[in-house]
Amino acid sequence: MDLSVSIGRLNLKNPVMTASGTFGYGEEYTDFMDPSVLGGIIVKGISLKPMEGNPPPRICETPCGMLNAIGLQNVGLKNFLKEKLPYLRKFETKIIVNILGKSIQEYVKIAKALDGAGVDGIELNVSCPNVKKGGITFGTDQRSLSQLINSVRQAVPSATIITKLSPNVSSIPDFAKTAEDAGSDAISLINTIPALAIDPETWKPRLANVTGGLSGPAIKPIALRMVWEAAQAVQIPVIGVGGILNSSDAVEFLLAGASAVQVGTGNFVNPRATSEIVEGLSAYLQRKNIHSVSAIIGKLKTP
Amino acid sequence: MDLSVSIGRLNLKNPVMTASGTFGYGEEYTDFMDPSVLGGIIVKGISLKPMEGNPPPRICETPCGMLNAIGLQNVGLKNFLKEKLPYLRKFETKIIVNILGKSIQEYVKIAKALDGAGVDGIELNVSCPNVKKGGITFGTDQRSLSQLINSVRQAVPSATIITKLSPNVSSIPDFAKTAEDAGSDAISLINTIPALAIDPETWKPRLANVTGGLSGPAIKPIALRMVWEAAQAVQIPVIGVGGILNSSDAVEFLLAGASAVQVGTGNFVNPRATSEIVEGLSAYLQRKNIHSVSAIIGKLKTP
Amino acid sequence: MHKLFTARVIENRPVNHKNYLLTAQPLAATAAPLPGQFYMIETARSLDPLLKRPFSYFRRTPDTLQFLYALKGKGTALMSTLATGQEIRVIGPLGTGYPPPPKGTAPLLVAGGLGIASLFSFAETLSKKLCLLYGARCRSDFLMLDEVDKLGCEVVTCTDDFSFGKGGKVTDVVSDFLSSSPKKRYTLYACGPLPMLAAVSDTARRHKIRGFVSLEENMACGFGACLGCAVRTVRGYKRVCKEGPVFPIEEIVW
Amino acid sequence: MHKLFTARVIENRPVNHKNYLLTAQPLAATAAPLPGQFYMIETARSLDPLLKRPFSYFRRTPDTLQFLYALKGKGTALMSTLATGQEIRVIGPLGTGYPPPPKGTAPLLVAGGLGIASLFSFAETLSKKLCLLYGARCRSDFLMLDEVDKLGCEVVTCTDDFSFGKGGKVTDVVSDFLSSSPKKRYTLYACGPLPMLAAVSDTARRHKIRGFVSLEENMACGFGACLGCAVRTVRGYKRVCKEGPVFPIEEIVW
Ligand SMILES: Cc1cc2nc3c(=O)[nH]c(=O)nc-3n(C[C@H](O)[C@H](O)[C@H](O)COP(=O)(O)OP(=O)(O)OC[C@H]3O[C@@H](n4cnc5c(N)ncnc54)[C@H](O)[C@@H]3O)c2cc1C
Ligand SMILES: Cc1cc2nc3c(=O)[nH]c(=O)nc-3n(C[C@H](O)[C@H](O)[C@H](O)COP(=O)(O)OP(=O)(O)OC[C@H]3O[C@@H](n4cnc5c(N)ncnc54)[C@H](O)[C@@H]3O)c2cc1C
Ligand SMILES: Cc1cc2nc3c(=O)[nH]c(=O)nc-3n(C[C@H](O)[C@H](O)[C@H](O)COP(=O)(O)O)c2cc1C
Ligand SMILES: Cc1cc2nc3c(=O)[nH]c(=O)nc-3n(C[C@H](O)[C@H](O)[C@H](O)COP(=O)(O)O)c2cc1C
Ligand code: FES
Ligand code: FES
Repeated sequence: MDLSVSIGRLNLKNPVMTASGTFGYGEEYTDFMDPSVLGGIIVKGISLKPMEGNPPPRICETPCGMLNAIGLQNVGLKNFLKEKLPYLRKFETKIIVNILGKSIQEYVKIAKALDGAGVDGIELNVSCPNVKKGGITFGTDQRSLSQLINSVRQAVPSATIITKLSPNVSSIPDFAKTAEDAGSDAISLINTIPALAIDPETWKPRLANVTGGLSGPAIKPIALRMVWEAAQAVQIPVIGVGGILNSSDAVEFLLAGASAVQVGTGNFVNPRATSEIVEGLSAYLQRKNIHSVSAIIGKLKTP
Repeated sequence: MDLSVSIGRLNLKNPVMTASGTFGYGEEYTDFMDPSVLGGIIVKGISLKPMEGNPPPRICETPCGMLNAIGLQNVGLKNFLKEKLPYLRKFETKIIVNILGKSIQEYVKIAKALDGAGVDGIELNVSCPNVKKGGITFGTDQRSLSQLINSVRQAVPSATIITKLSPNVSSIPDFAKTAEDAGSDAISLINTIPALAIDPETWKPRLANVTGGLSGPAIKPIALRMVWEAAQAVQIPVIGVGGILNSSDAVEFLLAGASAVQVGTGNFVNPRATSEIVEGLSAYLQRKNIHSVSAIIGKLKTP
Repeated sequence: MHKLFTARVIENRPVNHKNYLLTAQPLAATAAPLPGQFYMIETARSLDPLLKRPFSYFRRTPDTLQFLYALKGKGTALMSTLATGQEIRVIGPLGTGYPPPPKGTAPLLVAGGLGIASLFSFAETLSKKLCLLYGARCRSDFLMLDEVDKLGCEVVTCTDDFSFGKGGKVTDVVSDFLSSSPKKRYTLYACGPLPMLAAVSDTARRHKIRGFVSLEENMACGFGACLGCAVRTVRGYKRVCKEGPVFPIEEIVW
Repeated sequence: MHKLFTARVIENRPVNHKNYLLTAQPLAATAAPLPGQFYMIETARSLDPLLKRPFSYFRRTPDTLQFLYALKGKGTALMSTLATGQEIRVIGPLGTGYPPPPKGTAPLLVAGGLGIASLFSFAETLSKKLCLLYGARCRSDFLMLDEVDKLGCEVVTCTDDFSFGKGGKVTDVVSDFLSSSPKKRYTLYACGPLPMLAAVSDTARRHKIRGFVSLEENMACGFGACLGCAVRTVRGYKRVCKEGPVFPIEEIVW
């Protein structure tokens, strides 16, 4: 059974990764599974300086989903390189670091440092406000997005760059193409969808930050549609994220055209989800008498 | 207890309406409730000519939601006026007709005929492709949207026009303002979100149309965020739609700034949902010792 | 009469490896169903599954309704955990029933597997002059055979794998049956998997007899409001839940 | 040891109008919990509720775990319908437990209402020299009083509405208690509603005694991965599920 897939120059032993922000820096899951069985680990978004995050409550549950407004809490680049990366390196899997910044310069600095430290890939979280452009997020403005990717591409020419697309746009194919044209090796989608929940008793929002990002099974059909649209628009690999809980969900994304998948909220529901998905994919292919996972990528049968 | 609210010149006895496409033409619900208890009925989208709709399967369930690709099946303007409207008129509630067209001319024709027939309001479904503009939907292009509303406004100067916004945009406030500036009396949101579900066994999409619109509780947090954003951007009334099942959901939308709500998928889950929401709202206000529903509209307490 | 009602679970037990029989007691007066009609049943008090599921009623006693159901997906899996005493919300009876056979014709009922769930109550209402052809994949797939025997009518069973009754597909058995009794005029009533219904309809056409089939389609509401359960007929799309689930064979575009 | 395990429901019964006691038997070897630790419990086999819910363990027997829980929202409502024999997935034990009292101090446990769920097992492990102040809104809100009596330690009960034990809030009772026994040095352990914890912490500070509080916050994972359960401490945000739920009083920024 060949589960391996390629994301740019990166070879993953299987298409199952963890989604940024849902797998800590790897430490928390060793009570449940061996992270070395994964195709890759996408690390929580790293910024130049440590960020303390939002006040609580930071999360709440919604129908078949959850909202989060963690506020990008992270240890910052320096601590990550010193304290977290050496630990992550012990797992036999690819380490991809999700990064974020308020300006192109910040992204470039982080990317260079990480590339120098030898991480396997960099995922650009572009749902952050671009302070230079009056706060519009990189992810919803094609020009800013293109400039950002271009600059990072030039700064780390040989790194594997994955651009994580925002779902908050009218036309995913346009943004997918923008990422491809600007030199991204792959795109991943979707990030969480901005959302709101209110307590009808107290009249207050359920999150201190008022709005938060919706994730989980509730958004799976939206993510799947966007992955399908994106995969038709670009040649570079597409990584599917959004509501994946089990191998059957993962198969849906592969059929829609994803070369790999990321599991986010699913890790909270079942901390063994990712390793069960690796096993489940293998069993699925065996049952279908298919010898390589790449044989099902994009094979959705449309009329 | 005063449950009445105003939508433009239209006075609703309470803020609870049915969402277009989920209440038939009223006939199907009389086994369960009395439609006269409602603030309003929004009729299934009407086009100039009858439309036969999409091949089956047209619907499927997803986590806490459902996809539909009915394909705008409807009896057409003429049959609606002759066969359906007289029946609807028997209920003591406002009748608002959701309309759709492939060109501005089509919308204008339908709006004029309906206005002439004395319906209480017109809701513009702008999620349809504008054939003149190469198929881009009116709802995701501010210029087309503005022209459409302007033209309908001029054609039926005294009609109550509600523009139903598409959720498929980066910035809901921009589209809300466009609708206000172009002369819409109110906006309603959200329509369904484009989505996809795949059968991992057959490799086929679960709907014959491949993609469909996601509705139900899964999308409630997204709808609520958009309603909140829209309500802050415009002066005209906002009507909240998306995942409302009960009065507590309705209160969330009112607090977020909606002057009224529409119930869609909730009618399928519980065909008495709308009338129970009317009762539930009344009980809620009584319990909170509030005498008028308008006193809670937009009262979300943000930090 | 209330079409939306609460019912209390009286019994919910497996009848074989993948089928259950649910007996529920409506807690309010409800309309009497006609054979072939169905109910929308809440399978769990949760938003997932969100929608009720459609089930033909298997049998009605003075104060209960019985449903025979197969474990298919998440709705029926949760349904199988309903415990005695639990309350569920139900909508029904819905749709059209099987029309009585026209004068001068004998009813020929053709059930494929779980199709018996919908045809059983129809058989109960007919005089014993009917004939029931009941096919299943294998011996263990037959449901409620004891009850079927008690109907007292002519019953022909058959299995795809020759493990019980006649060997062969029920569609072939129908064909043989009609060929071997050419004098008698029949009205056919069929319920079962779609390919079986298509084949049986074809046989009926060839033998120039009238007939009715009970169809299934994904349903959101079950009472005609969503237009989700469309089936293509010679007169355009019709709603399985409202104009159906029972349709004249000649109306369906296969 | 497996922190993710399946447990079988042995018993699930109401203990009063809005609280239940769940007894579950882990089906695999699991780590022994420390008093103050908690478990994440799957309340239903459904995607709604999606996330497991955090519960302190009330008591551990050689082969079962007991949880005392209140009906709050949809998760606990579904949990209350779990039937004997059903299997649920559980994660735990999680978080930090109550640290033992430093030498030379006597443990003073302060439980507000359901706070007893987390303090009971701690009381069990302490020598009988402890004192437990147990407050509730009214007489019928006390939980497991029989079991508490069996602890054999000094127990002071009080009710807000003067219907049982001392009259008045447990926070006032703590204050009185400390004022009336100024010679003895105590270490305070408190679990209960947030306002109670804040008030008790204040009292502890005023009496210059050390203490620990068990906090609650919305949780997605329960094991440190989501950063969702942040609580503000003097050293920045900490995770209730990992660095807590038991925190030294002086660390918390109220
Ligand atoms: C008129 C009618 C009568 C029926 N009578 C019976 C009966 O007596 N006994 C019985 O066992 N089954 C019957 N069925 C089929 C039954 O409704 C499905 O097996 C059931 O809905 C499956 O639900 P699930 O959640 O277990 O499966 P899932 O596959 O998880 O269901 C997913 C979705 O598909 C829909 N769906 C799946 N299969 C069907 C289907 N065949 N028809 C309609 N919707 C479907 C469900 O409603 C749901 O929205 C009938 C169907 C119809 C339309
Ligand atoms: C460490 C810890 C130990 C606990 N021990 C117990 C116990 O022994 N007995 C008991 O009855 N309760 C305990 N609770 C509280 C219990 O977790 C909540 O009452 C429960 O999660 C409510 O779930 P629900 O679905 O019924 O309520 P809902 O209000 O429907 O829950 C909605 C959401 O809010 C979250 N939530 C609501 N209240 C709380 C809360 N207080 N803490 C964390 N998340 C919450 C839920 O996880 C869920 O995501 C504990 C909480 C924590 C953090
Ligand atoms: C608690 C939490 C924290 C997250 N943090 C990040 C982050 O730091 N960077 C990022 O790009 N995405 C972040 N995400 C988004 C996820 O990586 C993922 O795109 C999203 O949750 C959808 O996938 P899911 O439905 O499987 O969770 C976070 C999601 C959650 C739930
Ligand atoms: C079966 C179905 C048919 C619909 N038809 C229409 C329609 O004709 N016109 C329209 O504007 N919206 C239509 N909608 C969208 C609903 O009016 C509503 O905006 C959407 O479903 C979100 O609300 P809900 O979550 O309460 O269902 C339809 C929705 C469903 C589920
Ligand atoms: S199921 Fe809704 S119209 Fe038939
Ligand atoms: S609940 Fe996830 S970190 Fe605490």
